[in-house]
Amino acid sequence: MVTAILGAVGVALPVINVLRRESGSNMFYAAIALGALAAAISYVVSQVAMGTVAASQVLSGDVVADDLLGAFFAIAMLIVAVFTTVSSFAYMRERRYPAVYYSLILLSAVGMVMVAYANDLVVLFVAWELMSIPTYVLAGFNKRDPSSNEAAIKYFMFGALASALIVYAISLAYGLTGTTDIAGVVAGMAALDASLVPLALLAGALFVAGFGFKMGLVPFHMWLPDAYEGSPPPVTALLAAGTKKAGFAAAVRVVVIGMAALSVDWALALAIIAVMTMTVGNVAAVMQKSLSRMLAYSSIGHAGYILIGLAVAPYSATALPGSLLHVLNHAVMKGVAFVAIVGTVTALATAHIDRLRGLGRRMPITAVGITVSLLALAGVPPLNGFWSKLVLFGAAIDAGAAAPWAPWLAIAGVLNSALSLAYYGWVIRKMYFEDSGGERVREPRAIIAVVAFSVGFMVAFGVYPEPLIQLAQSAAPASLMP
Amino acid sequence: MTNELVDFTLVSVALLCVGIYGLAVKRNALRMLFAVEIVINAANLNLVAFARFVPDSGGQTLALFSIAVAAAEVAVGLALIIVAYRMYRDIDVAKFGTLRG
Amino acid sequence: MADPAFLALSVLTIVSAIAALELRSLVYGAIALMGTLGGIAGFFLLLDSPFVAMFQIAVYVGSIAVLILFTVMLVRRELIFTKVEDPRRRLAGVGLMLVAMASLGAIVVHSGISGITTEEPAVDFRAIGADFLVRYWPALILMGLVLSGAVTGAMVLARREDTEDDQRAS
Amino acid sequence: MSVIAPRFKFSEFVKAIIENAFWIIVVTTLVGLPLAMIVLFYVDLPVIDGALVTPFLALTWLSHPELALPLLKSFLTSDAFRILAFPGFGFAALVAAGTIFVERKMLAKLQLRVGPFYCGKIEGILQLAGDGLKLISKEIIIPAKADKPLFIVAPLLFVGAAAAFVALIPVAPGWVVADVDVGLLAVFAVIGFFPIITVLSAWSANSKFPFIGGIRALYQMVSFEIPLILSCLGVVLLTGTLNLTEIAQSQAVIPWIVLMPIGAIVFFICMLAELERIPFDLPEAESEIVAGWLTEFSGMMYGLVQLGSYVKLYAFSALFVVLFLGGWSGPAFWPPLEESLLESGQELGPIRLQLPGLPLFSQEFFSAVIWFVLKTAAVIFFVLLPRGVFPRIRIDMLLRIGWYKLIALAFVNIFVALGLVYAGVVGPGGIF
Repeated sequence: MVTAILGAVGVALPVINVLRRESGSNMFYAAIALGALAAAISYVVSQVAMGTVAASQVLSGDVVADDLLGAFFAIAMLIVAVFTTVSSFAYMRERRYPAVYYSLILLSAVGMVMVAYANDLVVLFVAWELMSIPTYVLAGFNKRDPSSNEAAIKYFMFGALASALIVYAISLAYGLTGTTDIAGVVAGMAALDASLVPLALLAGALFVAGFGFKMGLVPFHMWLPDAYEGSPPPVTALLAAGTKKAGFAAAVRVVVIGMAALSVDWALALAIIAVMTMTVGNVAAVMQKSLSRMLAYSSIGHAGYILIGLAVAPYSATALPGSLLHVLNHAVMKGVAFVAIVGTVTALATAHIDRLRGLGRRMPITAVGITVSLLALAGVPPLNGFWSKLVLFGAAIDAGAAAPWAPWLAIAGVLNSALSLAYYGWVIRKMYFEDSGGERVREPRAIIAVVAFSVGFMVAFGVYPEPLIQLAQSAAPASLMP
Repeated sequence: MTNELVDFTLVSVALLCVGIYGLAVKRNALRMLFAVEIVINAANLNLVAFARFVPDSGGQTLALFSIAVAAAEVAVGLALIIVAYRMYRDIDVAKFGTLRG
Repeated sequence: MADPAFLALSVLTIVSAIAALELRSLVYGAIALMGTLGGIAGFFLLLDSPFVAMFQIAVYVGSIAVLILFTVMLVRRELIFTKVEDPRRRLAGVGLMLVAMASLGAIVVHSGISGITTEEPAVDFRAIGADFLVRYWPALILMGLVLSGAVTGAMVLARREDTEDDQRAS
Repeated sequence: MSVIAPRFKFSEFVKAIIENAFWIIVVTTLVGLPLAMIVLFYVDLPVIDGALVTPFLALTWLSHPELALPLLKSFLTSDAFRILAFPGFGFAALVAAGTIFVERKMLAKLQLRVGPFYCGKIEGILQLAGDGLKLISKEIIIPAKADKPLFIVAPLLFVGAAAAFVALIPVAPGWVVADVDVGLLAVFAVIGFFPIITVLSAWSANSKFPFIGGIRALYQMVSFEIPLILSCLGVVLLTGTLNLTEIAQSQAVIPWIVLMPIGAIVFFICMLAELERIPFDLPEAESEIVAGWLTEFSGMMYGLVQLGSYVKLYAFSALFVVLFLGGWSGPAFWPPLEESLLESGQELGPIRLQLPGLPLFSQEFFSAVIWFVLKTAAVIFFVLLPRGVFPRIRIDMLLRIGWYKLIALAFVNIFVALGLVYAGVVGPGGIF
């Protein structure tokens, strides 16, 4: 249903463009795209609210599972897509081919949503490509900007390699179990002959590598800062908050659930990757001069936090809900941060931290948006980021009974959060306590809307997080417990 | 069928390694694209080989999808490379250096 | 034991894959890549999957190779023949490749899949069609979206902005 | 007395002949025969009439008509014959040669000229042989900056691809070189090679006109391949198979052109574009870019490319016949001959006319081939006709036709086919 709405509109937009025989009219296409996204999101939310969605059908035999896990990710990613579209109101004003731009955003959104819903490796792969290929184009959409093009080429090369590795991994999994159905793969992996286990491990490693490229896990993260910095900022929001989360959706379905059947120490491997990821991300973020590059590294760091949940998933019931919660929260937080960067780029043509001095006076609403999102990212108590981190670290400590290494994850996470608070605080200090003496700038209305919504979201769920935690708990598949 | 499954898998593994070598060493954008194609083909070979020995049609279906996806990917990649070539008059990735940090 | 056709094909495929990466001229590299793709199609024929084999040739040779050649030929002639790379990096790459090949090959050979042969009849390609329409129809729709997105995106990217304004004016 | 040509001496002439004969005898006995023996050792010789046929036995049999017939028969059913002669390349090349001559003569008549006139006295029917001899004897010139290996190989590849295309076309029931289950897909795979060969040869010549022509050919062929494939899908939908023989056999009642005229028209137009025929001959537009991608070819290389393109023309026309015109189906030409006529021959007064070993081919076969050739000739005629009538169109018009109109029409055709299937007109329980 969601696919139908978004896909039809996504294909229709360029056709309308050709039929209307004109360029410009950015608002027109943006409005159509926004309408489609709004319809899709309201459909998903109403389904969830009415309770017609099954709890978690990870192990069902259907090709596409209509379950809460998918719906949860779908909501997160559709919110991001809405952010991107709205912030593009301002960004695309003077640029060309708006119809294609919005149609690619819609197509990518379809891909992300279907990655979340996919319950079969074939559908997963095709949806993954549908999510990736439009974003390669979007990243290079500024054809006259060398950095946009460079970002796109880097992103494309690593993305193409990632999808090739995923096909290879799928081929191994298929060969070992004789089916592409995820449930069948899980069953097959559990009943694997001992001599085949090395191949199964190879498949798992390739899956982790393939998804890891998209998620920005540490050995596979080198493209990420360049791509995030070079791409047009609304697209960066989509990349950081959207496709990255889709990577986690795929990882939850395939790696965690599928490989849970392999009774080996994959969890420890994931934990090591998690610690490396968050440390590298946060340490590198300290040294950045550009706000978007800093946020890129910080999102590497957050990928590490989310990975904690995946790593301890077999040992703790709250681990996966924690991951899901942090996925949703991080989508909103990072989304609004990048949208605020869109604001500074359109108004001040920079995202450089030194040039943001006095932003609190020049663009007060944008500055509030950045501040609140940064605080939430750092996990300061009354905001939503605090709760998801709390759940995650709690799960890690909780898992200590079964896995002695798990509490160290929580400690690493807390240390990293403290580090991140330091450099976030530095940005906030630049914005509010230093003065550049510039005049107040008019802020784009679309960005004000996004900031208002998401600040509301972060504060509201920071004060009263129960519904979200409930939703995450019901969305997480429960069949995973040993 | 006189051939064993493991023969096909070995060829596929060899192609995978060649492709990854190409991606790691080459700095020419087109050659990196070649390398990606080689990796995808290695995976397709694996899929069809497994599908033949199971036997089942799922692997062939996925191979067909993957071939079509590769076509789409190459179209986008070549378009990006053409844009880069217009900008730098070069196709060497090492020379596209504007992002550092 | 493998038959001669298999051996010939595997030599062709792997050698031309290496040639595609190593030949000095990009045009010959592209031709060698076509050799690899054709070799893979030959493997598909050996595996009794003529449908996939023909699809592979039609798509890869008919569209991908054409696109690649077209791009190669757009590039300046000197660039086609220049090949810059760091020799140390390359040496490391070759070493890494050999190590990876050896270790992965060892894993494959020592795992349980060695020695499997099959006498069962191959799957009819009509089963693939049924698969497409009955089981994987969502993937088919998504595939359509992928292709349309890739085509529109690639067209927007590859369009030349400096000349099209003039054309529109005239 | 010229200095260049020395004076003819009869004794020298005889000496030369004897010397040559001496060396031929020596080389054959010492090298040729042992080599032949070694080769024969590895060749599986056929068994005919209970006798192992070695080349020597075959030579002796050939001098005796009664024994030669079974030999001939077994040769006619061999793979070599199929590939080289009848449904394969030889037949196609013959048709292609005929096409070239008919084209020149017909165009001349259309435009009130005489066309080839002198060669062979009667309406210039030996013109083609003359041209062939000329092309063979000419020097092959390779441009100094050309990429030599590619430049030399390209014409061969072109002919090879055309021959592979011919090999997939069934001419009569069971008479096809390669009877593959996915025949139509294989045809598309082969068609995909032509633009690549064209653009490679164009690039390798390292000259401007060939390159422009090659790029034009690339655009044209690639963009018309899509409607070409789509227009065939209707037939595939109705017949439910990709095997060309089965497709042809499915039209015993009614050819698909009656049910799907749109598809046939789209296919025909795409065929013209793929073959680079006027009005779509932009790749070799002689008034703009000399001869397009053929500019730098000379001598027999040019001849090979021409041969390849006319063989391709035959193959496309034959494919049209197979897909839309019912292949070889048609009423039999004459009633079947009596068995006794074949077995015991015909008494003609004092003598009895009889050939042993008949029949070589069945009656149905002859009927099928004649129908097939007639239909193909008709299609070829319609392919040739526009050259005398239409002007050449511009490249942007060509691409617009391909991308906007033909693809849309091809989809219309697919929906027509789907409608026919769902309405129950075709398929199990339907009328046809």
